[in-house]
Amino acid sequence: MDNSPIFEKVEISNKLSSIEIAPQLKRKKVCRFPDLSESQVARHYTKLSTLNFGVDSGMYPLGSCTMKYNYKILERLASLPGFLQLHPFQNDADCQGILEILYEIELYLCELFGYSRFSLQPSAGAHGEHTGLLIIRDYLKKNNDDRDLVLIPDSAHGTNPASAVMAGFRVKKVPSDKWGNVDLDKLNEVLSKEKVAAFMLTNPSTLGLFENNIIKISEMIHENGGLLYYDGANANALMGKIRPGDMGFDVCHLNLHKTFGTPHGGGGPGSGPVGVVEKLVPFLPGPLVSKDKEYKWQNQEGTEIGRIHGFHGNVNVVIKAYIYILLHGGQGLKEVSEKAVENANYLMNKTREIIDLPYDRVCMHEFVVSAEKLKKETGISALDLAKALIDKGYHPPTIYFPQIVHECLMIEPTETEDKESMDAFFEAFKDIVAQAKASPDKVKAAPVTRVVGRLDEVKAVKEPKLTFFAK
Amino acid sequence: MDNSPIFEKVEISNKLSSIEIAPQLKRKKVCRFPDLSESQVARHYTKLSTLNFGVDSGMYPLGSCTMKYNYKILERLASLPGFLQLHPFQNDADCQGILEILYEIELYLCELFGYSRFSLQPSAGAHGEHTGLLIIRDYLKKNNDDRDLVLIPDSAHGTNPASAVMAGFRVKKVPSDKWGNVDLDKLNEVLSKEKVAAFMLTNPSTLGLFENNIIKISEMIHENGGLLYYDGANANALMGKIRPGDMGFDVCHLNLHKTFGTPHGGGGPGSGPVGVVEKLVPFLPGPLVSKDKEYKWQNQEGTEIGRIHGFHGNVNVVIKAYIYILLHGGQGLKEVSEKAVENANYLMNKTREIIDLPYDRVCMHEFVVSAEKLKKETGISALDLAKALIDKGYHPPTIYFPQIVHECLMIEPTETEDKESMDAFFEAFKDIVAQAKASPDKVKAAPVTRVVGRLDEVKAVKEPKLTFFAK
Amino acid sequence: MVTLGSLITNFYKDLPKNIINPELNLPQQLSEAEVQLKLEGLANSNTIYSKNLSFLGAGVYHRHVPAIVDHLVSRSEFYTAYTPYQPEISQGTLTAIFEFQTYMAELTGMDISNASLYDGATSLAEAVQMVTRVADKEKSKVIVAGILSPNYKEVLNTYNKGFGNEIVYVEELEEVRLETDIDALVLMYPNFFGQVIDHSVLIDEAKKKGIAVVFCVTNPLALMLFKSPGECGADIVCGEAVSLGSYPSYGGPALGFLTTRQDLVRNIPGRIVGETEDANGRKGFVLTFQTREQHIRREKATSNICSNQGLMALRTTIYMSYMGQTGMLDLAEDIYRKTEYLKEKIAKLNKFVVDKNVNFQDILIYSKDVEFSQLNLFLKKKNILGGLDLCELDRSWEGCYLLAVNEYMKNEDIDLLVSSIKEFIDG
Amino acid sequence: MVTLGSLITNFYKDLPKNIINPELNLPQQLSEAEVQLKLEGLANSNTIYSKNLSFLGAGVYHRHVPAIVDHLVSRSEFYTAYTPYQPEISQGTLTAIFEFQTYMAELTGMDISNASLYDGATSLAEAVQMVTRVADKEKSKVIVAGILSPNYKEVLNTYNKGFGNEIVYVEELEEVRLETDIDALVLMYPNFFGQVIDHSVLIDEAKKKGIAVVFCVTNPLALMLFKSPGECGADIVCGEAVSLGSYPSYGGPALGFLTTRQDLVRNIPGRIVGETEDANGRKGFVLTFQTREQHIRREKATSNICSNQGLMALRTTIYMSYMGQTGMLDLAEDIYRKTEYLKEKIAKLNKFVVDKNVNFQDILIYSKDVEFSQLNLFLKKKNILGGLDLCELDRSWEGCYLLAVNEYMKNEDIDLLVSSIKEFIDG
Ligand SMILES: Cc1ncc(COP(=O)(O)O)c(C=O)c1O
Ligand SMILES: Cc1ncc(COP(=O)(O)O)c(C=O)c1O
Repeated sequence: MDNSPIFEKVEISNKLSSIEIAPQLKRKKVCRFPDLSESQVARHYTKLSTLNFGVDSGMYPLGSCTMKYNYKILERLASLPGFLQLHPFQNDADCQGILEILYEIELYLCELFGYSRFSLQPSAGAHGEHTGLLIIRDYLKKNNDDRDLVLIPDSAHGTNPASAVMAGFRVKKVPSDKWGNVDLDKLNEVLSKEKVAAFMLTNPSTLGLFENNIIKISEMIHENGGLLYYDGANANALMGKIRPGDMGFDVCHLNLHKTFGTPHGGGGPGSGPVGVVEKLVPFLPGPLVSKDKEYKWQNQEGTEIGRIHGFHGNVNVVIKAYIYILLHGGQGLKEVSEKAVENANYLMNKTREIIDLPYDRVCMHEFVVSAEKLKKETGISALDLAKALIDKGYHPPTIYFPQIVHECLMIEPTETEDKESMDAFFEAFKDIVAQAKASPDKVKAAPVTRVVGRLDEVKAVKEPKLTFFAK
Repeated sequence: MDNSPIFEKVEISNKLSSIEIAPQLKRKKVCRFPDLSESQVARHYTKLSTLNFGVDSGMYPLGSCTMKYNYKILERLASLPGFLQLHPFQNDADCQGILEILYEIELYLCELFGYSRFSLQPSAGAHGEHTGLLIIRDYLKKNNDDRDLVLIPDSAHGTNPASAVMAGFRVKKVPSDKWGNVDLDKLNEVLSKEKVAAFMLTNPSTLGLFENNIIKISEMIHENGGLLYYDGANANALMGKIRPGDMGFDVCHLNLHKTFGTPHGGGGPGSGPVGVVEKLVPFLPGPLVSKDKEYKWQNQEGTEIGRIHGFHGNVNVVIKAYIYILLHGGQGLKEVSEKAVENANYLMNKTREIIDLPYDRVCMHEFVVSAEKLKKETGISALDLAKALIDKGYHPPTIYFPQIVHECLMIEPTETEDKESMDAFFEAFKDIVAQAKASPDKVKAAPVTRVVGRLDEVKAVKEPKLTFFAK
Repeated sequence: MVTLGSLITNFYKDLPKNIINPELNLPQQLSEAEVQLKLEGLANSNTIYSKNLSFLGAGVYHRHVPAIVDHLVSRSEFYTAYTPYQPEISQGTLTAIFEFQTYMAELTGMDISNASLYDGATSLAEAVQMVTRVADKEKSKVIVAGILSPNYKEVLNTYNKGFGNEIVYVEELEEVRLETDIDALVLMYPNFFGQVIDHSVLIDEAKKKGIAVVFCVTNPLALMLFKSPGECGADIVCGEAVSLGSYPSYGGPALGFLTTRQDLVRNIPGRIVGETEDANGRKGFVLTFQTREQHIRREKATSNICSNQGLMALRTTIYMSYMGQTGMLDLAEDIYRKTEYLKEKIAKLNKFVVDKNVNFQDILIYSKDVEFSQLNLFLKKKNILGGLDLCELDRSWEGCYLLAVNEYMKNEDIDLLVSSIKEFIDG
Repeated sequence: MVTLGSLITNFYKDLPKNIINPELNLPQQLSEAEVQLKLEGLANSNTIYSKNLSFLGAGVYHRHVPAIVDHLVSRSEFYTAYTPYQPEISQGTLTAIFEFQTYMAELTGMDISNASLYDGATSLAEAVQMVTRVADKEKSKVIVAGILSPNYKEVLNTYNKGFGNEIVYVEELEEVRLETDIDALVLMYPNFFGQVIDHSVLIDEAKKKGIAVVFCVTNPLALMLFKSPGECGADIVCGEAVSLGSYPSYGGPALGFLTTRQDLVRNIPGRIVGETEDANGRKGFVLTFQTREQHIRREKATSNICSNQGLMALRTTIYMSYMGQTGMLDLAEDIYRKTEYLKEKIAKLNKFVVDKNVNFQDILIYSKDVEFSQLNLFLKKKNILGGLDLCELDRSWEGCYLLAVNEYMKNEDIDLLVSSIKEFIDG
């Protein structure tokens, strides 16, 4: 099989080191690693790569993931030896180039999103949330404020509640109204009853909708004495258009690996910088880069929450985002967002012809549709549609998220898709919906074009086999 | 279609430059180039790449082409900016690193093949032949010798006669005997009748066989006053085992893109250095690298045939060959050859069970089999077998070359193939031979797994369409 | 060409009018050629030393990254893909992670592994919180024993602000007291000073008292030679694998890992890949035990991990496959020999005390007379990247200096370092 | 790991005993890490200048290579494949070459193109021999008019040793006499001095006399702005395309090309790809007109070309697709403007005469007072790569100096060059 693990390829040898080491320190258990030629390794992983699908393979409209094209120049330049070979314990004098980049991108992010300072340490969006909430935690603590509840909308990403708990908060959901906005009455209710530390909001929401009442919400939270947190994983719609800082968000994290075109790596590395308004700056994890005659790392004065990463975060990803910004410029970034929104609306307005659109509004960078009715009629679920799209040569949209829309498919074309490819995607989708009605069994059988068909996830848990040698 | 040319993708724009240029100099014909996004370009060529097959895709036993694994470190290091960015008109002081490499690899090649000096200018094997024969031409001319005939064995590669003619020689074939060796009687005959300038020999021959009478042949040619030319495209069997210089070859070209593991690039760039014995050194195309306190380019004293390349040949390929030599060392290169020969014999001894082996001898780096009998019995030709192997996931062997073996398949596994992959290849081959007997129509229909089936080559000539816009 | 036509639309009509389209002070767009020049300039403003003269280690090593690793991860099917949510179209990534889990489990001598964590420091923090889950407590009490990186300690403390466990740091192993209320004992192996210490007595005691044993490994190559954490009795192993196939890269992206016993699988933070099959019995790989995870379990998840360090895990997987058992053993032995060689040479210098412990790659040196920051400046003039002046990280480590060897070094390079140090101290 | 087990066999029993297994003085095997260190050292022994301060051109330019080009050609399916003999398994390469042929035909304004030749110099030699075939003669008589690279001239002469054509070089265009026995007129466009010359009078005369017109183009970017060879009436166009997507790379690998009229297809040297279809009517691409080639026609082939410069052709194809018509036009205009700017600035200097012709990228400068080799050393101290001291190539070009601009340069960079030259001549 093409997806056989490399351990199947050859006999495992049984060698142990013959070097002289005190017996009580010496390893006795053999590492069952295969001994292969470079050619064998090349063929194995080249083959594996062909079982994958990347943004260069075709349209990848995975909602909330912003699978935009990754400019190759990012890879080339971030891989210069002057960046890759730098040791994190080298002194600042040796690191002026990289420090300049970190300094400058922080300025750019502050300007673009409306914050006083950013920490670049968090390694991903969730890590940024965690950091941001710890900042809020310490800020409240410093002010002897015992607020301990974090509110999240019912459409929130799973990392939000998980991060809040990791930062020591309790969590409570706030429902959305029928327009996908936060239900202000419900918000009022909980604010009046609970000690709300912060409200974590994604705007545009994970429904791809702009929160109409954001200014009102901001006032409500702040009047209540809490803080507003911006989950900036969905910032691709708003660059240069509106700034979370201006909307009233006190803390914000970004996903550079989404909005700033750095590749997702099959699951990271990402980068999730956290920006804060002035009053929260002292709590940012140190050190931060400052510029005098030279660039240097500067620790804050004992108020910071402390490091959230062993060194300075996923620096190489940050370099790529820096390049992305230079490649576009301020005006170009704005055009990115406008085009992302235009594309999403274009595709939404086609797609609604064939499947239900639960929120009939202009969308931002993405939109959700629902297969609920289709499923009732034909038995074909969002999952079935997703699998059938694979056979048409597409990566499926995100499915079953956000959880408040039943049989949800969340579609995000991004700005780097062109009209032809969106049209082709729509035609494929249309074919599948037609087939769902004509011969649903065929759709249920999908995918049939890949190395495996649908995999038994229950068996994976019931009879766990998590390493090759597990019996 | 996945193999649609990029010109189909989008509307071609009609722009001309608006810059001020004198009208009689100004271009008026529009270049019909598409304007695409980087993402579109990435997807197009990524898709095209998947319609290809490289040595990392699987076994590639293309005889006479030495499709060995290409170590990735060659690409990394030859692509250092210090090599890629160097301008060929920079003065020698700026180029000491590259000159050292060119100087050293020349020494290594001289040692390994038994020559006084090498020119690294020729860009490929055929280019090397051309160069070598021009050297012979000028050498004879200098000696007022009017020999004008080049002999080649009937098994010779097509470039040999073509190069000989380009160098101003006439060409005559010498037949092989039933062992695949040069027919000495016939050789004698032609030597006594004709003014033979040189005999071009490939040894091991393109049959994969070592020329048993090489010492004798060398004596015959030299006694007759001619020169012996070594087509070193097949040197992978003999590194460190025996040297063409020691066998009596006066001139030799190598294919670095075969023996020295540099990639073939889908048809170049290659590199075909030419080595010569002492008396021919003055005729090598200049300049050559010399070493004093510094390395420098040095022209010969007016005797050289003159440049054969605009600069110094395919230098970047030469760098890769240099790295290949360092990675193996002298002993390692010898082991490469031994393993290449061992592999070819292993596969030959299996393959003869299922198809005719016209020369029943130990082979060198490759061997030929014949489908003549199979074709008589089943109608299945060498071509059919080749196409059927494609459907089994292999690149086919070379077919219909050398021309002296009917329905010939020429198989060269190289040293980087392992036993398992050769066994699997053999099993696939065996299946096909069985199928040829059981249901030949299926074999005739192959390949069915690729983007296109067998293509109509006659139509390609009769209704030529050589560019996208040709009507 | 990065060109996107601008457009006029009313898609943004819901945005508050007073703050829409702010004037921003951002750079002008540059062409790819301009960006290339600029970044080359910035890269050149960093000082890079020849790798055979780079003696800085302390958890991040100048280890050779085989070209095949860079080549394979640069295939866009790998590096531009998302987390493998749709398994049928992601078997490349999933199979590779399954291999990664196998490699890490084998190397650490444990049953199972997750798919990666952000880095070594956060893996330690996650491991400590995993102890709390395993102990089924609100908060646990943990002893962190031995020498650990101050950065790791700081990250552990930051994370712990939200967790509220009781963490006791005991630098001197002799001073560790395993009271009955302790839930876990965390050990460094090799520790931040490169010391490989036999913890068997402490571990025996912990085992007897039902205290979980956590190993933190920041130089996993050492495990090729030294008793694996599994053999030592570890319940959880966390650490850093950046030096197996990735670059120092100024500290990130790195590669946190976590391995453990099969029965603790539901307590693991982060992604896990498992084998299963399709309806036709074809084997395949999926993300599994997802009910631990944030997107399903939300506030009850074992961690908030979503994107992890997938590509780094792929790098390590390819690295291990390329190295093989033989290559890994040879490399570990080579490093060990060079460690010994450097120790021997330094021991002959006046004014220096060399560590008496067994060391691997990192070597602790003590001198009360040498200004290490000055020494490093002196070495820089000779194009040598000196070691780590430990007192810059922790004042209590005054007089301590940490040097590391690597595979690029020949004995001559080490001799050059030692003679340069001698030249410095001789004035 | 490059390890191949040694073995003892009798496979070599046919080899002459007295010369088998010679003792050879060859280097020891190095590990990949060792090779990396060594090659990095060698690469660093070459002097590389910042691209915006590299004023050397003369047929090879510091032109930006977009990252996408390197990325795509590094896919092993492309760069490790052989010449596409088996079309069904090589549609990637074949489609790309078909595109290459289209791009080159469009750019030069001709009907058809081959799949590449070794380099510009050999393409010129092949073009001249093609004239002999077209004229259906044993040997032809050819005038090569105008300024050409001495290296090209030398290669043409070397090739011609075997061909025996009569080649007359006429540097001054006014001195060209088109006698009736002439078979072809070869023109340089732009020529070696970067001059774009209107050859229409000469060409009209040649056409009238039935003399074939060959254009040699070493900076094909110029054709975006200037009349294409096809518009000028060329029958054959040869030249060098290394600067469209490839690196200077010390002169090789480069990329020779040849385009011509449809009716001359059977006289073309080298590979050609054509479109056709399979039995099901699916379009596909094959190597075609193979009866011209050595593997079929042997001694009667149009050329001995077998391996050509396939990967360079792929690079150019991707480059052109990335640039598009807009990108190519913008770049050509940018280069033209910078050429004008540099000419203007140099013209203001004392002691210098600047070319009065239209120039593209390369600029000829004349001074009888300046030692250009000294000037270049002076510029090197300022990290500027100066131009070409032409008398080093041809003594008759004493006092001539060739500078080239490139897209990395800003006006400030050009100003810096000019002020540095001024500083040098002012002493
Ligand atoms: C809205 C939202 N928030 C947070 C995250 C978490 O980001 P990361 O995967 O980088 O941790 C995601 C990622 O999918 C997201 O879509
Ligand atoms: C025996 C032989 N000679 C010469 C050549 C020509 O080499 P190249 O393609 O590099 O011109 C080849 C290539 O196939 C060959 O096999």
